[in-house]
Parts: sequence; C-alpha cells; structure tokens
Amino acid sequence: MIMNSGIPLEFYLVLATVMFFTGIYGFLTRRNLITMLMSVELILNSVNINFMAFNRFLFPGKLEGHFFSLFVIAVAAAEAAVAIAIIINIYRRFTTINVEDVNQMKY
Amino acid sequence: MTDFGYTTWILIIPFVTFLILSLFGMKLKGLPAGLTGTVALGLVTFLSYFTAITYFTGGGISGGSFQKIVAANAVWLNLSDHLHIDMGVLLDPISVMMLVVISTVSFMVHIYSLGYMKGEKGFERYYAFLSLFTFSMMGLVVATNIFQMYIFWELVGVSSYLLIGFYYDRPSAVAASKKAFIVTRFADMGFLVGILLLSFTTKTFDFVTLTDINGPAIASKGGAVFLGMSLMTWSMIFIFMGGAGKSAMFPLHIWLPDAMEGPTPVSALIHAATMVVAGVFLVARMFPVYYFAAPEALQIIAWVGAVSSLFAAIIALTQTDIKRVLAYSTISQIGYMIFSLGVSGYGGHDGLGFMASNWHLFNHAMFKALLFLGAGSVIHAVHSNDMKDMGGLRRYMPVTNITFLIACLTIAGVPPLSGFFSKDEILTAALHHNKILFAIEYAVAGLTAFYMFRLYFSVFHGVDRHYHHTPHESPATMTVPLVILAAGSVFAGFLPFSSLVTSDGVPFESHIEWGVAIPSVAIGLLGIGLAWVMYRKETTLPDRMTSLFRHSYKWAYNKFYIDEVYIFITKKVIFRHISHPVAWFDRHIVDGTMNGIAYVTQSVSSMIKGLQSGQLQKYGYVFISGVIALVIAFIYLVK
Amino acid sequence: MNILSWLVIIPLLTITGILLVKDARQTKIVSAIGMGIQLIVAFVIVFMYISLRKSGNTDEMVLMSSFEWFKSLNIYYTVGVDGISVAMIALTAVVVFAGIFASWEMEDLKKEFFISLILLATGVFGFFISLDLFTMFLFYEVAVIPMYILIGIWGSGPKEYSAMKLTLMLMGGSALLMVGLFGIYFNSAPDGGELTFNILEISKITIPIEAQRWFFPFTFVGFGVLGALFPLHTWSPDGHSSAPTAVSMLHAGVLMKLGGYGAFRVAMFLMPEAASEMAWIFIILTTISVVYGAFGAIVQKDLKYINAYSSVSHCGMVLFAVLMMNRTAMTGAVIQMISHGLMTALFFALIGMIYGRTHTRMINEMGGLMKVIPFLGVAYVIAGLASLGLPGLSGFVAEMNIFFGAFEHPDTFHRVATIIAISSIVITAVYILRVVAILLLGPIRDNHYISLGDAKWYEKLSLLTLIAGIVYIGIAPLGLSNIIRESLLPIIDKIL
Amino acid sequence: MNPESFMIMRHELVLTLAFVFILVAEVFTGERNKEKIKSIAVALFAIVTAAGFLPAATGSLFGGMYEASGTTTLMKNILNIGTLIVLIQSYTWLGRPENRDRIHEYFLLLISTLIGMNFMISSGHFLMFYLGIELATIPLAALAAYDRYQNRSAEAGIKLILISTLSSGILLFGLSMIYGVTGSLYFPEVAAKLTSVPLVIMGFIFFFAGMGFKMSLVPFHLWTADVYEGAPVNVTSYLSVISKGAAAFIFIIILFRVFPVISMTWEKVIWVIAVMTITIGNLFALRQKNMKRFLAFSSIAQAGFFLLGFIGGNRLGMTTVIYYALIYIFSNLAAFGVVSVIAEKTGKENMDDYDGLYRTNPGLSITLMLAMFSLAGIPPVAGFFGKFFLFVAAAEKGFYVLVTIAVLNTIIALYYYLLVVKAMFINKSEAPIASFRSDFMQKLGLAICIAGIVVTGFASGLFEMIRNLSYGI
Repeated sequence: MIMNSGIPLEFYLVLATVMFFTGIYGFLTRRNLITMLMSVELILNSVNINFMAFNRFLFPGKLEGHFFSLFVIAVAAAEAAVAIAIIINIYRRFTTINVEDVNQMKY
Repeated sequence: MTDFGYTTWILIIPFVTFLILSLFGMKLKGLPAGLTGTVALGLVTFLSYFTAITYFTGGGISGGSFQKIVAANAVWLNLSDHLHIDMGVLLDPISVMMLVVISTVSFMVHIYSLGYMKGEKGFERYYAFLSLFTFSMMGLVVATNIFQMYIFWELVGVSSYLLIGFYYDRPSAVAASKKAFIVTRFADMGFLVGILLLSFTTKTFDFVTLTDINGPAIASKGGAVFLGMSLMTWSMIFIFMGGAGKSAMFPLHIWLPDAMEGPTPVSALIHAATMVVAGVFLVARMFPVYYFAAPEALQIIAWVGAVSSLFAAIIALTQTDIKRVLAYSTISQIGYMIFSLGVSGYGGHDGLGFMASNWHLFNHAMFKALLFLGAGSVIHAVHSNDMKDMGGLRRYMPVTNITFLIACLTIAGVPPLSGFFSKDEILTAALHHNKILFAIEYAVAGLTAFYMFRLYFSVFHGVDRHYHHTPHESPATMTVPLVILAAGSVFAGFLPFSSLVTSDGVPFESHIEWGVAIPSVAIGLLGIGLAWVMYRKETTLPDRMTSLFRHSYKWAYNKFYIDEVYIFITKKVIFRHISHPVAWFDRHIVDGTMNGIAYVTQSVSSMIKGLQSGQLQKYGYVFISGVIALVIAFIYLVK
Repeated sequence: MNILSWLVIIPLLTITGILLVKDARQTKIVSAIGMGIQLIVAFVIVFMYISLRKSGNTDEMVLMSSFEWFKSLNIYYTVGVDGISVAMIALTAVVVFAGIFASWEMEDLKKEFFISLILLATGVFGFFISLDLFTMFLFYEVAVIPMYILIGIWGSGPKEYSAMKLTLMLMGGSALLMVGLFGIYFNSAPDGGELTFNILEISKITIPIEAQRWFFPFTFVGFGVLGALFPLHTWSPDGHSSAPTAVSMLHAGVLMKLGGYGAFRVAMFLMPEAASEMAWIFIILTTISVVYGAFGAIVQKDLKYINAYSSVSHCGMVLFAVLMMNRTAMTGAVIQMISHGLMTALFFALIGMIYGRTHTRMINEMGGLMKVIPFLGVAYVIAGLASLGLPGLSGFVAEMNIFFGAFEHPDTFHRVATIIAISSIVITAVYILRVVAILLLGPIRDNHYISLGDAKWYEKLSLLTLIAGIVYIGIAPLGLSNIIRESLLPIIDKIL
Repeated sequence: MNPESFMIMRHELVLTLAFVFILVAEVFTGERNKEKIKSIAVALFAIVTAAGFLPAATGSLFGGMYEASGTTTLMKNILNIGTLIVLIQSYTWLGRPENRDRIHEYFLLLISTLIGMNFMISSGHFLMFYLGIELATIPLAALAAYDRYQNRSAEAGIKLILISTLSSGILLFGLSMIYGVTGSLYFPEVAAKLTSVPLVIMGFIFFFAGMGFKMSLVPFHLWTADVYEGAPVNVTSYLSVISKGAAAFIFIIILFRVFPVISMTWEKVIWVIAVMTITIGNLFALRQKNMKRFLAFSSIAQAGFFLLGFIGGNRLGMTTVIYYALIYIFSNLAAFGVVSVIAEKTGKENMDDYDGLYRTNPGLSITLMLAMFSLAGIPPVAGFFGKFFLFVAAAEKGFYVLVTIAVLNTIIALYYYLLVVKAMFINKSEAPIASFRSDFMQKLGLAICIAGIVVTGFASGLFEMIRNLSYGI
C-alpha cells in the first residue's frame, strides 16, 4: 500500500528471523557471559523488528507494535543492568566470566 | 411315636463336660477331672441305652418297620435359598445302634483310663479330649443331614489328632498325629466335593429326603453324565473317599498304624471301635442312594473293602508291634464291613450284607476294644509295645489273659462267640454276590485267625522275657472294663440283629448258612492251629518260614512301601517340586518384578542426570530444542 | 450427631487425649479406654442395626446421615450401614481393641505408636461407614499411610525396605482405584443429571458398559492390591514380617479387608456387567492366589512369613468368593473377611508374644513351647484350627459358604476353580500342622526356653477377645450370616 | 476516568504505597535502627494482605489493558498470603549480620516482583502482561543473587537472569507472530481474531515456552534446580510458590481467554508437557540429597500437576488450579520453612543431616512430615484434596490416560517424600541435629502453614468460593 515499491514485509521478517537465530546461536555458543547477554539483546531486537514490521505493513492504523517495541527496549535495558550487576558479582566470586566455569551446582 | 427330644442331651452333656474340663481342668487336677468325665459319660451311656431300648422296643416302630425319627432339628446356617445346614438328632436303627456302641466303648475307656492314665501329666486334658471326641462322634452318628455329619466328621478328626498327639513331647506322636490329620483331611476334601456335587444334584442335605427311595434324590438318578458315570455316582464316590479316609481303607490307610502312638485306651476307642468305623456308618447311612442311584460306586466300595482286608491281613502277619498288629487287624476287619456293604442288596433278606456289616461293626467294636484294652494292660505291665519283649504273661496277668483269649477267639470266628455270627453272614452275602470276593474274604478269615493267635501265643505263652520288674495284673479300673467287654463279645452274637438293623428298616429272619459257616470255622481253626504250632513254643519255625518267603515277607513287613510312596509324594513332589519353586518364584520373579520396577526407575533417574549438567548453555540448548521440537511436532505431525 | 460418626470421632478424641497426657502409662490407659468405648459403640451399633431390622426397617442402608461437603462436585459426607458394614465395624473394633492390648509393652515412642495405630483405625472405621466414594477413598488412604511410619519406626528386620514397598504398592493400588473412581463418577449420570459419588445413587443407574469395561479393572485391581491379589501381593510377606505385632494384627486383620469390602461394594456393585464379563480373569488370578499362597506358606521358616502367605491364600479366597457373584459365595466372602480378620489378628498377636519371649521367629529355632507357654500354645492351635477350617470355628463357616456358593455355577470353569480352591484346605492343614508340630510340640529345643513366662493379663485379654469372636462365629453363625445374607439382597439384585 | 476508578487497581496501589513507605523509611532510619525495618515491613505487609480482603471494585482501566475481577482479586490475595508467610519466615534470616545493611533491599525487590505479578494477573493486554512478567522476574534475579558473598548465590542469579531473558525473547518472538496474525494485543481481540494457522501455533508454542520457563515445565525447567539451590532459602521458597503460582494463574487466564480457538492444539501440547514435567521432575527428585534441590525438583513435578487443571479448559480446572495453588503455597512454604529454620540454626541442608530429627526436634519434624504428605497428596491434609480435584478436572474432559500416568507418578513422588519422612523418623543418626528452639516468627510462619495445610482441604466453602469466581473456556 504505502511502500509497494519498497522492501516487502518478508524481507523484514527474514531479517528478524536471522537475527533471532543468530542471537540464539550466540547464546548457545559464546562462552563469555557478556557476549551471551548481547546475544539475548539480539533476540529482543529481532522481536522489535517483527513488531515494527507487522505494525507498519499489516496494521498501519494502530501503533501497538511500535509501542511494544519501545517497551521492550526499555525493559531490555533494565534486564541488562541487572544482568551486568550479577556478572560483576560473578567476576568477583569466580574471577572469571566464562559461563562454563559457573557450574558449581548440577545434577 | 415316642418323643425322643431328650436325646439332645446325649450331645449336650459331653460338650459341656468338654468345656468344663478344658476351661477349668487345671483347677480340677487329676482324679476329680477324670471322675467328672466318667460320671458324665455314665449319664450319656444311660441315656443311650434308654434310647436304644425305647426305640427298638416300639418307640421307633411304625407300620412294621423302624422309622427314621427326627428327634430334634434346628437350622444352623443358611447356605442358599434351598440349602441349609441343620443341627439335629436323627434316630434310626443304625444311629441308635451306634449310640450304644459308642457310649459303651467310650464309657469302658473312661473307666479304664482312670487306671491306665493315672499320674500322667495332662490327665484332665486327656479327659477333656475324650469328652470332645465322644461329643463329636455322637453328633456324627445322629446327624440329620450329611452336612452335619461332615461337621462332626471334621471334629472327630481333630479329636483324634489331639488324642494321637497326646504325648506331644514325643516327636513320633507328633508326626503321627499330623499324618493322621492330613491324610484324613485329604480324604475329607473328597467328602466335601462329594457333598457339593450331591447337594447340587439333589438340592438337599437332609438324610431323610436323600435316602427316601421314592424321593427326589434317588428318583433323579443323578444328573449329567461325566466321564461315563452320572454326577450322582461321582458324588457318591467322592463321599466314599471321605469314608475311606476315616476308615483307613487302602490306599488311605497309612495313618492308622502310626496313630497307635496315642495312649492305648484312645486307640481302643477311636482307632478301633468307633471313629474308624465312621466310613462304614457313612456308607450304611447313604446306602439306599448308593444302591439305587450309584451302583458303580457300590461296586468300587466292595472291591476297596476286600482289597483292604486282604492287604492289611497280610501285613499284620509280619508286624511285631502289638498295637500295630491290632491296627492292621482293624483295617482288615473294617475292610470286611465295607466289603459287606458293597455286596449287599436292599430290602429284606437281600439286605443281608447291610445287616451283617452293621452287626460286625457292633461285634468288632466290642472285641477290638477289648483287644486294645487288653494290649494296653499288657503294655502297662511290661512298658513295651514290642512282642519280642513279651512272653509267658498268662501267669502274671490272668484276667487279661482270659479276656484277650476270648477276644482272639471271637475275631477268629469261633462259634458261638459273636464274631462267628457276623462273619458268617458277611461271607454268605458275599457268596451270593461275587465268587472272587468271597474267596478273598474266605482267605482273610484264615489269615485273621493265624495272626491273632500268633499275637496271643507270643505274648501270653512262650518263655518269660527279661522284665525290669515282675509284671503284675492291672488294677480293677482296668480289668473290670475288660471283663464287661468280654461279656459283650461273647453274647453279642445272640442279639436278634436281623430284626433290628436292616437296610430298609423292615425286620427279617436270618439263619446261619452252614454251608458257609463250617468251612469258615474250619479255616479259622486251621489258622489257630498253625499259630499254635509256630508260636506256642519258641521254635525256629517262624524264622524258617520267614526266610522261605523272604521277598514277600520283606514287602509285607515294610507295609508294601506305601508309606514311602506317600513320603515321596509329600517330601519330594509337594515340598521340593511345588512349594519350594512357588516360594522361589514368589521371591524372585513376582517380587523381583516389583523391585525391578523400582530399580528401573532409579536407573533411569541416574541415566538422565546428565541433563542437569550445571552448564547454562546446555540448559539453553535444551530449551531451544524443546521449543523447536514442539513446533515441528505440532505443526507438521499433529494436525 | 449420628452414632456412626462417633466411630470416627472417638478415635480422634483418643488421639487428642494421648497428646495431652504425660507418660507412657497414661498413654496406654487412654488408648485402652478410648478403644474400649469404641468397642462398646461398635456393638451398640450392631444392636441398633438388629433392632432396626427387627422393627421392620428394610432400607438398604440404615442409620444414614449426610451433609454437604463439596457442593459443586456433589460430594457429601454420607454415612450409613448395612449388615455387612456393621459386621466389619464390629470386627474392626474387636481387632483394634485386641491390638491395643497386644502392644501394651511397646517401649520406644509409645505415644506416637498409639497415635499412629489409632489413626489407622480411624481410617478403617471411616471407610466402612462411608457411602460416598470420595470420603471412602479418603479414609482408605488415611488408613494406609500410617503403616509406613508404624512399620518403619517400630518394625523389625528390613523394616525400611518393607515399609516402603508396602506403602508404595498399596498407594499404587489406590492410585489405580482413583482412576476407577473418576470413571464411575463421570459416568454416574448417563442420562444427564448431576454426577455423584454416592454409592446408593450410582447403584440405581447403570453405568454404560463401555465405561465399565474400562474402569472395572482399575477399581477391582486397585482394591485387589490391598486384598493381596496375585501377583500384586508381594508387599504382604515383607510388610507383615517387618511390622510390629499390633500393626500386623490391624493390617492383616482389618486393613486387608478394605480390599475385599471395596471390591464388592464398589467394583462389583456399581459395575456388575463388566464384572461378570471379566470375572474369569480375576477368578483365575484369585484361584492362583488361594493355592499359591498356601503352597508358598508350606516351606517358609519365619512365622510371620507363614502367616503372610496364609493371608494371601485366605484373602484370595475372599476375592474369589466375591467374583462368584452370588449370594451364598458373597456371604462367605464377608464371613471369611471377618473370620480371617479375627484369626490372623490372633496369629499375629501370638507371633508377637512368642517373639517377645524367644526373640526369634524362625520355627526351626523353637520347639516344644507348648510345655512352657501353654496358654499361648493353645491359642495358637485354636488359631491354626480356625485357619484350616475346622467346624466350630469361624473359618469353616466362611469356607463352606464360599465353596457352596461358587459351586452354584453350573459350568465347568467355575467348578474346576472351586475344586482347586477347595484343595487349599488340605494344603492349609499341612502348613498349619507343620508349624504347630515344630513350634509347639515335641521336646523343648533350647534350655533357655524353659524359664519363659506364660501370657500376662493384658495378653490374655487381647487373645481371648479374638478367640471369643472366632468361636462365636464358628458355633452360632446363623445370626451373622442372616444379617449378611439379607444385606446382600440389594447387591445381588443389582448384580444379577 | 475519575480518581475513584483507580481503586480498581487497589492491590497494586497498596503494594506500591508499601514499597514507597519502606523506601522512605529506610532513608530516614538511622544506622543503628536498620533492623527495625524488617518489623515495620512485615507489619506493613500484614496490613497490605488484610487490606486485600476488603471488598474490591472490579472493572477495567487504561482502555482494557488492566482488568480486575473477582478472580484476579482472589489470585492476588492468595499471592499476598503466600508472600506474607515468606516474609515472616525470612524475618530471622534477615537479622543476620551480613544482611543488616540491606534488609530493605530484600523487601523492596520482593514487593516489586509482587507488584509485577499483580499487574501480570490483571493484564488485559500483552504489553501489560509483558511488563508484569518482567517486573516479576528481573528483581527475582537480584534476589537470587542476594547472598553477595556466596558463589552459589551469584551463580543462581546469573542463571536465572540469562535464561529468563532468553525465555522472554522467545516469548516475545511468539507474541510478535500472534500479533502479525491478529493485529492486536488486547486479549479479547486476539481471541476473536485468532485462527488455527501454523504461524499462530508456532507463536503459541513460543509463548508457551516463555510461560513454561516461569512455571518451570520440562524442558524449560533446567534453571530451576540450580537457582533454587543457590538462592537463599527464603528467596527459593518465594520463587517456588509465589512466582510459580502467579505464572500458573496468568497462564491459565491467558489460555482460557486468549487461546480457546486453538484449544485442540494446546491440549495436546499440555498433555505432552505435563507428562514430561511430572515424570522428569519425579525422576530427578528421586536422587537428590540437598533439601533445596530436592524441593526444586518436587516443585517441578508439582508444576506438572498444575497442568492437569489447565488441560480441560473447564471451569473446574481453573477452580482446582487456584485451589491447589493455595494448598501448594501452604505445603511448600511449610517445607521450605522447616528447611530454612534448620539451615538458619545449623547451616545443614542435606537430607542425611535430618536423620533422627524427630527425636530432637519433634515439632519441626511433624511440620515437615505434614508438608511432605500434603505435597504427596495424602489425606487428611489438604494436598490430597487439591490433587484429587485436579485429577477430577482432567478426568472430566476424558483425559484418563493422562490422569493414569499422573497418578502412577504420584507413587514415585510418594517415594521421595517418604524418604524425607524416613530420614526424620526412622533413620538413626550418630550426631543428629541438636535440639533447639525456634524463635517466635519462625514458629508463627510454620503455624500458619500447618493451619493452612490442615484446614484448606476440609474447607469446602473455600473451594466453592473459588469455583464461583472461576470460569472455563
């Protein structure tokens, strides 16, 4: 409708999906806790893209998707803050932020 | 007809005595307990005689025949809408006769035991058990229905168990009592199955209905056919199995010789005169049913009786334990009675076998009780059961000697003693029925005379043994019963039995069939003569005979190894090849499965513990995989 | 308050009483008084029941009372009794009373012991008076769970293993039962209307046959586990052998009866069509139970194991009879429950008392005890004779009803099963007499045993209570059997 | 919109007030009186809890983003009660020297999570729901890491926060798909426009995974045990009951209100997940030696039982979920209460340490035993009623196979619960935990739990009340 000649919705969705799985891949493979956190941010951002794209392309009359993205960004920041605080504590206690070393409790 | 309601007291008195003695016996200590029992039994004896006299002198006669009179009856338990177990008193010629037999012998034994058991530990227990036995036996014979009979049948079984095991600190007595109970129990199982089949076919337990020859039971001729015989026949065979067990018929006889571990008066009462003839009584009680509805069963009965009598007589030849000889003799004589029923007809003179059987039962009770009590007297004197430890006792124990001799003559069938008459009638009945059976029984008569006199001569004649102290005659409490029973043995032959106890209640005339009587007396005398030659003096003749028949002697001496067969079945088959495997199976397979389930659960638990590795990224991996798996499953697989 | 509810309240009050008192002696006295009152109440109920029936009351259940509990699920606390439950209540009261005295000399943690014991009893009483499946199930589990503690703390031998096994297997049974109950509940109003757990109401309708086919096995097996149904009986030998005296008494005496009672009051009564379809499977299993238990008992050496296997056999007989689905056999089943309850309690009481003296339960380590402890010896013989079905004692009455009832079926299958079951009476005789012979008779095996003391007053009281019951039923069974027969009428009507 | 209408969100407002009050109080309390904050806070929370029971207005706010009904009020009150018990139980622990200077932090974090949960429960829009769930989760991570000087506590914190962000990422991804299909995030509108297309199902499963994390359902449960073990006992108990209960509440609300159209699908998903959760939770719990870890796995299994109430989509299901949540709160808090008291006094947390506990501390043992029985579903304690009704709810819709699997699992569960009972009552110990006296607040906390365990089951009125406030699809 508005951007018929522009980038179609599918492209956004593909981008979001790729980001999502990149994030997941990062989360599962990076050993550094900070990098893992970044990967999670990647996931959240892929969500944001999804929301935005859907809103923009399919339901342009309303702004729910946009607002949702804003809130997600804000919450992600809060999350990151707490996570990093804990990571700092981890570093104090374990003197490492390698996720593989943080496994005192198991089985 | 007369009111016989008082006959219930015949049951109540011994039962109450039993309760008193068992609950308060400890307080009564010794003689008072014995006297209580004896007096109570005196009362019962009086009542029994009174009943018998009233019954036979008119109280029981109606329309020229003896009637079945239900003197008392009450429902004990309802089994279903048409089946109920009653408790009551049924009087007819055989039950009245049995009352006399039981009360007489029991009373004698009570008196006798006052002397014989004096000073034994558990004297009051002994009398309590005797009362229990008397109660049960009385209940058995007056039963109004087959189920009441079965109940008391079991009770006599347990009384017998208790009395055989009276000396319970002797392992042999304990083993014997156990064996007696289990073997008879096994037979009783057959009895019970028989009752089940019978009641299913006839819808009643009641003897009066069952034995009514125009009644529904006999008229039905017994239902469906199974393996070539009617249900009724099967049921009667099973019922006879119970009788055979209690009466120690081959091959269920093995418990009786061992039962001699009990006190001798008990052997006299239970294992000679009364309980063991319960099988005979049972068949006599059900006789019309057997005769009309299950003739095949009657045929089997005749053969079982004949085989048992021969078989036991042969074994008796070789035994050296005085009580065991008597025990085998008992089996042999009961075989006679059973056989006699088997060959009997029904009604009037045809029912000669029936009459003879009961007559023999009556006589046998007297002389066999006498024999046992005499043997008890001997044992009391020499403190041994073994004939090898006895000899020449006639000099020390004159009363015992005389009475024992009378008993031996009676059993050998020497006229005019009672045994002669009944045996003669039996042989007559057999002759009319089946020649082979007649021949067997004829031979048995000779064997009987021989082994009895073998016993008599070895014990009372011959040389003195080395006695620990000089044997002496027993006290009067023991000798008086001997004398009374001896009198009974002598005179019972003169009772007009055929006009009292008959198959259909109608009296008839019986005569001595001289053609049978003379040969039978002859063979009896022959047996006695042989025994005289072989055993009156110490000779080598018996040993030579023994070595001549070495193999057959060995078989007979070892009772044809029937015991071993039983031991094989119980120890090897049941214990080792059923029970042990069952126990093992239960522990290891059934229980093992249960434990196995628990074990598998635990193992699975250990196997999957790696899932919880503590590695955050592994958790994430599982998380994501879970999501993806669910997505795939629910989008592509489950529609 | 309804008198039946007192059966639950009195034990709870007793427990409260025990919590309040100080020392062990008072605990005993409070327990004894409480259970004494309970016994009296139980017999009052019996007499009330009899007089109600005499006065012409023909309701299926009497002394009923009911109040709403979980309304939306239509769950009520409904109590009521018929002749069968009355008989079971009396049995329970007697056994519990005897059990209290049999554990008179319990030393360790006495209060806790009596509390658990009485709690167990509460469950049993509650079960028997319940007419609502929910409360019935609730009480059922209340009765089972104290077993764990009772065996675990006061037991002997591998008690932890046994207690765990017993509890898990029984609760496994009750888990299956629960599924069965749900099936019944959700099919209790096939024509619309309100779903209900009330047994009487469910019995008025017919549960759809498809549902019955599914849920009858659940229910029957659920109860069957407690009734020692082969092959789910293995908790019994271990459990009984480890349990302390009074617990074995109660467990074998009354708790196992919950299985049999439930099997016909719930499984057979409410789902008769499926029951008759599937009876053959369970008849085979119970026939195996009967014979197998008896054979298993023959070679055991531990007194308690013998009795445990014997219980498998006898309880198998109960279920066997229930499955015969006719009045005579079911009467037999109920009498067998009572009879077995009394005599097995007697057995376990005696075993406990003997063990307390000789400190062994291995029969081959004992011998000739009749000489030193005649009272216990005679009681043991009486229990044994009752167990092997001697007329004049309770077992006989039960067995005859069962056999004759079972034999009413004219087909070969039932009859063969019956005859196999009958053979158990011989096997029973074998193991009972074997034990009696080895344990009590013969010469005294060990000189230590010469100085043993015979039963104390409380032991005698406990034993005589049980013996009285056994002898009463054995000698005059008519009253009991009539009560039961008459109460079975509606059940039979429903089943046929 | 007038000011009175804000009273619709009274629960949240009151909590916020309490939050602010504690914050302010902390600022104005002198260094020596820091301890007093805990008394003030507990008292304050007691008032808050009581206030929750005042008649509450119902209705919706912010154009339907926030909705309050009798159901939500009930749920919030249940959570309040649970939280109050947790606070009472934490009282003694907070008095420890290392906690002195940050007592208020504990309360603030806890109350903020509760506010988040309340909003979550009352949400009528996925944005509100998302905010609520994040508010309920993020402070929890901080709480889990509350024991600053404990390695394990830090580890618990990081595991919780990272998995939680991952799961919210996934949840949001799912929501974005649903948004893409329906074009709305209001519950009623989503429900109306939802169709059973693959994208929706995929979105639902992603959403489900996010909720599965909160409720610790298998296979999204792996964080649970580690976090429970590492976090301070009282935080663990809060996590295991309140957080899980709140998640269950909102999950069932969303399932019933938003996803009825695809109920055929989620029934099957829940079927599979319930079986896995119950079974795996049980299998892991079997081998645990640490009491906290043990209770963690037990709570995983319990979460599986909650799903039995979900699956039918029926009114009875919701009733029993709420009812069981209440019972579960009492039971689990009783268990954690005892564990916390013992950990507090002796520092022992292993099951072996409990050997012979009954002989030295009968009161605690009986409490723990009742808790175990309640969790195992043994009558006459409340857990029996809760479990029974959960099964009834599932059976009502014909899920008999599931019910059978579940009841068989209760046997495994019974086994490990009995292991605890066994340790306390049966096992003998050379050196049992010495006899000690608990202080008043500990006793009070446990007493409330016991009262709850004993009474809740018999209180049919309560059940009926819950039922009146429940609804099905």
